[in-house]
Amino acid sequence: MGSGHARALYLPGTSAVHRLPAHCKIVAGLCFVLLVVSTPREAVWAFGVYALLLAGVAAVSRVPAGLLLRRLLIEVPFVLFAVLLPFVAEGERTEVLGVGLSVPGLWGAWNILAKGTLGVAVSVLLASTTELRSLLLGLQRLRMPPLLVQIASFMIRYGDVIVDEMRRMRIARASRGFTARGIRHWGVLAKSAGALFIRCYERGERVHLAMASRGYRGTMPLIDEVGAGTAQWTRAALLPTAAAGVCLMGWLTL
Amino acid sequence: MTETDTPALEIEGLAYAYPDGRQALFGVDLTLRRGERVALLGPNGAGKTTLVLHLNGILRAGAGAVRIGGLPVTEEHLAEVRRRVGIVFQDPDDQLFMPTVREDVAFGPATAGMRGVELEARVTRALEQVGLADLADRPPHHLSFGQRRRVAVATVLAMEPEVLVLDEPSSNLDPASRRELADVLRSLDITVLMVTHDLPYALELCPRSVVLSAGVIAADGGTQELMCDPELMRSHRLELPFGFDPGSVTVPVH
Amino acid sequence: MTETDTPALEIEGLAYAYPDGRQALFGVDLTLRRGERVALLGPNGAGKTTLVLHLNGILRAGAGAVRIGGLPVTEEHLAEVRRRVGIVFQDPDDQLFMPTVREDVAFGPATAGMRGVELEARVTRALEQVGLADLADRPPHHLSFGQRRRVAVATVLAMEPEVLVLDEPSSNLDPASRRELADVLRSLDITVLMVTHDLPYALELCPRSVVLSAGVIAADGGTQELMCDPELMRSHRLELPFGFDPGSVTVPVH
Amino acid sequence: MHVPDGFFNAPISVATGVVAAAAVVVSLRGARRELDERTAPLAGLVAAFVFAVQMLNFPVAGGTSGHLLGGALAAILVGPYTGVLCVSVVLLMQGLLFADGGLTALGVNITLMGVVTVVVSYGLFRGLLRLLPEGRRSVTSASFVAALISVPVAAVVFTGLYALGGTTEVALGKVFGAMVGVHILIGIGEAVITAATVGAVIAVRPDLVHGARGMLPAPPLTTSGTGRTSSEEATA
Ligand SMILES: Nc1ncnc2c1ncn2[C@@H]1O[C@H](COP(=O)(O)OP(=O)(O)OP(=O)(O)O)[C@@H](O)[C@H]1O
Ligand SMILES: Nc1ncnc2c1ncn2[C@@H]1O[C@H](COP(=O)(O)OP(=O)(O)OP(=O)(O)O)[C@@H](O)[C@H]1O
Ligand SMILES: [Mg+2]
Ligand SMILES: [Mg+2]
Repeated sequence: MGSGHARALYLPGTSAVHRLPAHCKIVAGLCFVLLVVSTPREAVWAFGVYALLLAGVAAVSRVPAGLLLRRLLIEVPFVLFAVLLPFVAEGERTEVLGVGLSVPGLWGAWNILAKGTLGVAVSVLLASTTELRSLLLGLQRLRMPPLLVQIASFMIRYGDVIVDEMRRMRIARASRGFTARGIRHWGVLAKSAGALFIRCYERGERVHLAMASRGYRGTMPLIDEVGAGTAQWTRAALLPTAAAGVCLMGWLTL
Repeated sequence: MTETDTPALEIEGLAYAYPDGRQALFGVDLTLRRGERVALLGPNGAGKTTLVLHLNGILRAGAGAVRIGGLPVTEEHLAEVRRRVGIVFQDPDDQLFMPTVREDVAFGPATAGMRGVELEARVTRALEQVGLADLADRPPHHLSFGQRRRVAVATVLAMEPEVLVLDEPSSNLDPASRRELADVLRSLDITVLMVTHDLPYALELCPRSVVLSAGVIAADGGTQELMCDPELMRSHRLELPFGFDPGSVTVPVH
Repeated sequence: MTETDTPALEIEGLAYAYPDGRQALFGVDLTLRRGERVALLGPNGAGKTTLVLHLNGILRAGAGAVRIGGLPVTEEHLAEVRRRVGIVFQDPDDQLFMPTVREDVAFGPATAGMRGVELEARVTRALEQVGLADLADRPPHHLSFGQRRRVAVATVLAMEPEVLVLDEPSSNLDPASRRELADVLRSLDITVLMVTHDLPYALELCPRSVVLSAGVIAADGGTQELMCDPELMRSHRLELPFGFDPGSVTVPVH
Repeated sequence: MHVPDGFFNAPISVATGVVAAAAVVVSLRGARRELDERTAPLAGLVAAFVFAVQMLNFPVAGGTSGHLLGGALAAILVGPYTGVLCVSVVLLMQGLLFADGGLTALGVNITLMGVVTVVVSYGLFRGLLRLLPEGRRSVTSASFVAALISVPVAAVVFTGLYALGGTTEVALGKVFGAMVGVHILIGIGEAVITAATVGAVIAVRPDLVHGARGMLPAPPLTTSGTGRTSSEEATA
């Protein structure tokens, strides 16, 4: 089951970043984002340096720049919000090209844009260099409660099931001469959508019971132990350490 | 060439590779005359299902061509091809998607524009042919496997196709249903291509057989003739079942 | 009662209704001695699959009880019961869930704590038994139906259960694989319950047969004996296939 | 409604983080009573469904994005505790992988979309069921209303948090108007989807709707030969 739509996020590779254990990457990413968020927004240069650091990681992991930028587009709704801020926010106003703008609004927009974008870039890098399954194992290793790991892994599996069942239903409809054209056919789609939820659930349930039949009690067996040594933790710490330096400078130069 | 001379089904040099790069068909040629009943035999993984999925354009030929009654299976003719060709999939779950059995069987004819009593009669007839009239109001995904397979057959019978393609229709059927299906198929005056691993069933139903092995046609001839060639049969994993001697039986007259 | 006297499998007064209210089992009694091979026959919708799903507690008895080697199938014994009983489901898609065939076959033993070379050997052996060693690194959902069924069998063989329950294992298998599976089952010295619609296969493999019809046991006895009772067979939709005479064959010695 | 990194100030992020963590801990304990072997995968399916539903983003007046929240559906199908866990997992995975909602804003996001919607909708749902006559129709209507109300309530709480610790100074009236107005519209969509899904499930698998458990009687069993029902059997 599961041709893996979610797996499409992952770019197979063998770079140093790919080879780092997932839990090291999660911790490093989280620290990095925390540091970015706690940097004062007036230290504009610091965000440039953060961006350069991430660009470095992208280069090492051989994630193509075009792809990175395209996936950053998920941020568009926030960008819209940020762009509006200078118009609607209160406070001292300034003129740019003859348009009255709010100064705190401009700073607010910059704050959200810069920090939000860096946060998104970290997620995109993490998702492109880490397989979903190892990510889950990483969370398990970081002591995320087993029940949450279990729900997350079922969620990912069901994502595949839903896509797969939708594909089967589409082929079945097409084979009997049906093509969805316009509103007239929405009734049919709605009807089969009702069946879809049950169908997905029951298929997933049967698979789950098959797993239970083979001894599954809520945690996946760790067939390949992927413990992290000091060397790997050191390598993972490079990014947050550099960021910590930048953050400190940001506060000092304020 | 007159209408009756056009073969019901023509496959020429058909080759296909799955998206993951695995090639399943390596140049298949096959022609079925109108009204013929042909068995498609071959080991697991030979490419039988892959071949079947080309017959109504679910998979598109990588090389070569398929024609149904002279009409090439291409995008522009897809609607007409799917009206002419009915496929019973190997997995009934691929076929059933409506909330009740009745709606599922009615789906094909209804899409073709049939309504009212005529539709009602068509559905009832198809369900009676597979002996499931009393299950009409149940949800198909709450039936036993064999019942689901029979519903799948009914959904295709209800469309009254010109070419009927069945991918292992007899698997998971109880012996009486298997015989009843054979009776139904014999009573229809249409072209039938039937994939099966059940050699006695093939012998009983299909005067002609084709052996597909490793993506190419390995043999094509009279069914009894092929089955009496132990060398050929063995080399394509087609051993005769326990207690069955193809030479000794008298095949029903067609 | 000594260890060897305890029946491998005991079912007493088992009744079950599905959540939507449809009752499928109406009081089933059945006892299997250790090392017996028994065929479970019956028409489509008789309740065979429903019965099978009770044997390792996937469905919980509405009334009555199931015991495996004396151990009642209840919540508290579930883990042990599932170690003892291996079920091959009727639909292989319900059984396979890991990204590669190898991982899927390894899942059961790995959950039981097996690791390293021992695990490796177990997996290789199971895959060789079903003749699929060369598909070990393929994703199971990209295999043909018959190949998936064989992987499903391997996943259960790898667990080396004490009681092996197979729900139509031979359907969709090519004839040679069918025979190879029979050889494997014969070579195992364990208790086997096999649901099948393939009567010659049942006769070849199982000295004893049980007929389940409309949710109750309708007959229980020697396989050849039952099959030579045309009245009984016909009344439960168990017709013998074309060209097969159960009286004339000599059943292999067990 | 997903909040990105840097949207709220540090005190609010930390405070909501504490609230979210506490909610998850409490839910982990409560979920043990709601979940068994058969419903564990349902939690996963609900999470996947909520995930899909939240991916449908509408551009919204005032510039931010709005989408269905899914908290009501989760609470009704798998119970409130598991519901909180489902939505939290969705938000965590979206933050980690799909960059939807900042990692440091996880606390805010879980509080708004997990805790508030689940608590409000489940409370309403159970309350309504007590008032309405027994039956499937009541379950569907109760889930419609519960979903409808839960979404604007979350928007109100968002506005409250914004008043306490937004990093930009936009007039509260504007934020309130935009957020609540839009989320009343979204609430209607949410109500339709929730009621349709709960209705479809309860029609064929009534055992799967947690919120309606015990409302529909278990089917009686007959056994052959004796013709006794299972309850008689049990007492015999
Ligand atoms: N979705 C897929 N992606 C990649 N390879 C596939 C896919 N489906 C099938 N294959 C491969 O293509 C080959 C032919 O498969 P196909 O399903 O056509 O076999 P088949 O003859 O129908 O076998 P069976 O008798 O087991 O049903 C096999 O080697 C199989 O592993
Ligand atoms: N999930 C379900 N919900 C409700 N009823 C069901 C469900 N599954 C099966 N049934 C019904 O229970 C009865 C027994 O089904 P079961 O699957 O056990 O039959 P079976 O003997 O295995 O048949 P087959 O030979 O076709 O596999 C049938 O009448 C079927 O319609
Ligand atoms: Mg096939
Ligand atoms: Mg069955």
